[in-house]
Amino acid sequence: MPSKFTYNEEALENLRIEDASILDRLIDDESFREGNLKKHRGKIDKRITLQEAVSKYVSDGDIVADTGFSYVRTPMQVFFEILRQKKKDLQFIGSPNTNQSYVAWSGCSKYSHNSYIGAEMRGTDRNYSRMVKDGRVKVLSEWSHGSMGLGFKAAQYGAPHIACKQLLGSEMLKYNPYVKLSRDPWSNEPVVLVSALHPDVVFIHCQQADRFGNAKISGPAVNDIALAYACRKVIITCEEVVPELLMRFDTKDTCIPFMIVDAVVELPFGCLPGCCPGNYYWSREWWEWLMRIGLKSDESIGDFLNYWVYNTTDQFSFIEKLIKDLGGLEYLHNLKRLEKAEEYLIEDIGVDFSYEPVIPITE
Amino acid sequence: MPSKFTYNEEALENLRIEDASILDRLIDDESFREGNLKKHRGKIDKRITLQEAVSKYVSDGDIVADTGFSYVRTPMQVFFEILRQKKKDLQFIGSPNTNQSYVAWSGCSKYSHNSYIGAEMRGTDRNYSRMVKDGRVKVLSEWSHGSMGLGFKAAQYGAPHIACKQLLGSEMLKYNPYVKLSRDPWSNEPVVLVSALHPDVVFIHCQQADRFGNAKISGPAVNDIALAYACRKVIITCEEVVPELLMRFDTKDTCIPFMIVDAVVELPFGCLPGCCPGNYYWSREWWEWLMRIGLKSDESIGDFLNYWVYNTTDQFSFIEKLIKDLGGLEYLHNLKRLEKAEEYLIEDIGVDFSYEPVIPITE
Amino acid sequence: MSTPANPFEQLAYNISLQIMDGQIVYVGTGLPMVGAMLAKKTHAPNITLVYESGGQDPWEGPMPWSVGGAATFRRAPMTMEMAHSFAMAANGFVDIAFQGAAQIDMYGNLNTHFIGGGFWDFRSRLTGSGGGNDLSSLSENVILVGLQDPSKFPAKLEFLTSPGHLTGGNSRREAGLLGNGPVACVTQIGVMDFEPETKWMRIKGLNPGMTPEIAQACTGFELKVSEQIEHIPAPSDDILQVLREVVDPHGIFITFPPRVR
Amino acid sequence: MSTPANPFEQLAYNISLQIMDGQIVYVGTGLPMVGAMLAKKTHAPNITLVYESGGQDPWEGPMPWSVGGAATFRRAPMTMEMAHSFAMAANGFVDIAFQGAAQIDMYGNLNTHFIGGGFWDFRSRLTGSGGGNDLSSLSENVILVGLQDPSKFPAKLEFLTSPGHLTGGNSRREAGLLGNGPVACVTQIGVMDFEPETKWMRIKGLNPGMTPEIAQACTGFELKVSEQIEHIPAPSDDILQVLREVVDPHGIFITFPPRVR
Repeated sequence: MPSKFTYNEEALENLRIEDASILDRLIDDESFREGNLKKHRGKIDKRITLQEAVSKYVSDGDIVADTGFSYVRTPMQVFFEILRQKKKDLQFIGSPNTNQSYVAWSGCSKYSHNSYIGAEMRGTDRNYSRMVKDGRVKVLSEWSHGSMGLGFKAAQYGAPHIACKQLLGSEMLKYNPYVKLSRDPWSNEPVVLVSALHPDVVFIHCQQADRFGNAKISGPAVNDIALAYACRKVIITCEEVVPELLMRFDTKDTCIPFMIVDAVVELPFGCLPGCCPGNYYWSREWWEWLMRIGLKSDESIGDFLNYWVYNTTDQFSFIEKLIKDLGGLEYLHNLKRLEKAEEYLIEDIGVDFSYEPVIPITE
Repeated sequence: MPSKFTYNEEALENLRIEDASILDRLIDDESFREGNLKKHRGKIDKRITLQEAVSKYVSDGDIVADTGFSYVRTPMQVFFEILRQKKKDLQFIGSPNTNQSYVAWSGCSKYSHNSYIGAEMRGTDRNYSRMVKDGRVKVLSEWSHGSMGLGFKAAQYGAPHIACKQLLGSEMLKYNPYVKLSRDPWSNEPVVLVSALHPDVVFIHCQQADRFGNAKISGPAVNDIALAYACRKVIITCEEVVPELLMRFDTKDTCIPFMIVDAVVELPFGCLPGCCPGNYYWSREWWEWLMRIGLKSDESIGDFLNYWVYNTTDQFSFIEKLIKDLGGLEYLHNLKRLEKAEEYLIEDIGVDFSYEPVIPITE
Repeated sequence: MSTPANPFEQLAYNISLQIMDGQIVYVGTGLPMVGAMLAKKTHAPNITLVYESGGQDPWEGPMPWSVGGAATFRRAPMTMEMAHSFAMAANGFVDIAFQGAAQIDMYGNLNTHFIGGGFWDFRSRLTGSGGGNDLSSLSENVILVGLQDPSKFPAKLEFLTSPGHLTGGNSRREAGLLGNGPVACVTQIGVMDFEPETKWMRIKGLNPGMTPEIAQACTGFELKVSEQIEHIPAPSDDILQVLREVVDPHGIFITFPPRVR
Repeated sequence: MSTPANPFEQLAYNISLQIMDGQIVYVGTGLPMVGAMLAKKTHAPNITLVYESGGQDPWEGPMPWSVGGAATFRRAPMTMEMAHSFAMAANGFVDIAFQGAAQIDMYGNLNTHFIGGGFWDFRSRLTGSGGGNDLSSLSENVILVGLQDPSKFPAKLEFLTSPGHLTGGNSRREAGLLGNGPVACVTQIGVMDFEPETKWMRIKGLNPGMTPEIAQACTGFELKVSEQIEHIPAPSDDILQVLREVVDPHGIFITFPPRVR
């Protein structure tokens, strides 16, 4: 299929992209605008279930944006549902893009717009490394957080592209068809142009939303405000759905307006096993299991996902498994206490943050 | 003086700009960054008086940004003080740029980066029209609101320039050295590049700020968040200075961080005779006097400014004059009631918004 | 029975008829505001109003006197920064935007910069673009609004501030502009649209008492004429009542001749 | 008397010494966080900490375990979106940023993409840039942090993720990058800086017990040597106490050998 746009030939060659049309949709401003014009603009009740949302809005081949920050306000239960519904050929993009690793292993995602995969000091993602090496994940573009963030921002601001001073001198320039070395027309200084980016679908977890889609994000928004405006299909998942009147009488943290939102999913605990600011801490034990055992081999990640994803049906059945061996409801309650204490929403003196690994060090 | 940058020759010719170096500072990213590096980063008490702020931070020849929206959260008392201190050769920029008119008449401002001058349905600004025609104000660039706003946004995002789809096909392209017709490198579609813009000095009126400069804007921010990051010298004027701890325990509407702020001026009623969301309504009578009598002729604007600006010393002496003939303290209190009722912060049933002109129609 | 509609009231009514329910409507100051509020109070209750200063979707209350005033953000769930507010038009979230101008030409191009001369020598310098160019360039549909007379509808603009169909035909699209450009021009005479091929202005419907000859006499260029000219009705008593008692009870915008504001 | 500093503690201490009071400090995960917290608790109480996820200027509390975690935005007056947070570096509001990498070359260029082969055939794919390239490109001063060994300090990077001084001399400036680039490299051996002209890495100071020969043996390229090598002291008991009891009381980052986290 001929591609609609002109890409840097060197990047296409380095990335071994033969059919460049696979790149088009991410930067197609025109079809993005057309899609937006077709969105329902009225105040309608947009609530559906997570199962319905994933089924209806995630199509095979879609470019899916990772949101939050690795495991901070990231709707991990959405990714689990994508796995359960066995979506195919998804492209993943995000800064960070941490959750693509297990989604890719499951066979749902094959392409990566890569900025950062990993869980900070929790070590390299051996699963992702294996999958890229085996060709099970194909990298379509290499990014820095800031340049990708500007691509989303350009989209939010209706700007076809934006100039920046990052990526200069980096080899990523040769591995990214969406950026281009250029010069500022006034200063003649080198700049890198970044195209506006339009992922197909994004799930953004918010603490509160109303049934029309007006939504509040507390804590760092990271790229999520930009993504809400940049993406073609926007689904808000939220801890709670509040009355529209609340949104009108308490405007704190409201940053997403209803007209850009396609669906609202009430999804309490939707970020577990990650954390949700104001609500609950991450499950450190789960991440330890993932990084130390799960990612080790193809077999271990399979077992891990079977246990935690394919043999659960929703966030509640996941939580029941999680707390069974970790202390029951008190564990769940403690997640709330830890998060609130660290944010200083509750008294933190006397709250114990210590954590002991549950898996003995054997390596 | 040779200019540092390359400008569109046609625009320079059309605008009759012989010495293009006068254009440089607005887009000089490098000196902007250098200035920022020299700003004090510590938490220091930045409070000074309005007189001190204007004296210290507004230098002759500076590019001054108009803020708020014409007369909504616009620190008009700051402009009055600029008049009293007889600053010279200021360039004015803003979307809108309404307040340049009387500032220019006073002899303080000679150059205009023009997007909109006027007070909406209150009619054409005859004073500004006269001054441009007489050459007392020289237009250096012609803008639309949105394209200028993107210039400020590009600056906020550290982007040397940004592409947009406005200005295409408009004659403004030939009257603006800071924009440039180009093509998107991916789609080959026509775009207009807008340079990042860095005015020299901006006064932003906030409802609350702490003594370090963390500040809250409620109601529409218009361009003021972008301007706070885009401008070289940033002075926050505010209705009240609140404890730092309040900023930490109530983050609603906080959008300006202390490190970018040079000074904080506690300036209650700083927007009068304009309005301040959450605080007070505009004085419709004053604006009627300005538009119907003040702007008529050079003589009348002189009389008007003598009365309202040169013969007042600060916002309080201005208010005393204003309320003397309009109903005293009850008038002032009613401005508060009208604003809060229109925002529905207080019960609006029973609040009378009607207004009768104070000047008989004789034209 | 109510007093018949004055020209401003007819204009407000015609404006309101341009708006369909469910649309996102970008409103400027003056009569477009009145028309949009009238639409919301009559046939289009589910429209969302957005303003250039960033106010959007306000809770019902007094009519905005200014596009930055409190009624534009009254208990709104959120407001937008200005650059972002226009970006919503670029991204396809403004269905219909209203625009006035000192001069409108046959292709719906607008001048709001100056009249009576050139850039250096004019009779009157006007406001400049404001958000006008942005709306013209980016919105899906633009509705022009004005009082029609030959000087305000000239064959040649003194300055092209905001693009309509530029030089007609496909020129708007070729220039890289977004949206459909001007789709209608609403005046005290009636409603004009633009020929699909040439994009030249033509009479589509006439207000009560108006004729093609009057329309042409009020225009500085040749008006094309639709095959079937609609006869626009006067607003009904019910609608006039809403307009006069609910939308603009103090007659700020609909008093004729205009009062000082 | 306290137990002597382990290598991680010495490293954290050396990092802390890079920070001057009043600076805006961009912190990533791990030891730089520990060093910055130590600086704040000792000689640099008035620094402002900023994080890539947008947290900034948090109220004191537990040490952040993640650059997105609650301690980075705990009772902060405001947070920033990610694109905006990096823009603060571009605009001159990040005085000092810390960076680690899998590979660091003599010009302070960094590789965080892969090791042991090429883009298609490697031993291990790493995280990618994350915010690393942004900080390297935009911050005023960059401090490199790592455990020095020849494979991590090779003569040639397998991939250039984040720019240091590129090919030395004036090449960084000519490429259009901002700021001074890397000004120091802090390791378990000591502190290196870069020759003013060539921008080649050189030994500036050595930790207790270290020699230029050890430094060279731990490096895959020739290290230049300053005329006057400083002897970096071990952290005092007071500082070790702050480090162990206040900054990282659970030894999350300063336990040696490292514990699982």
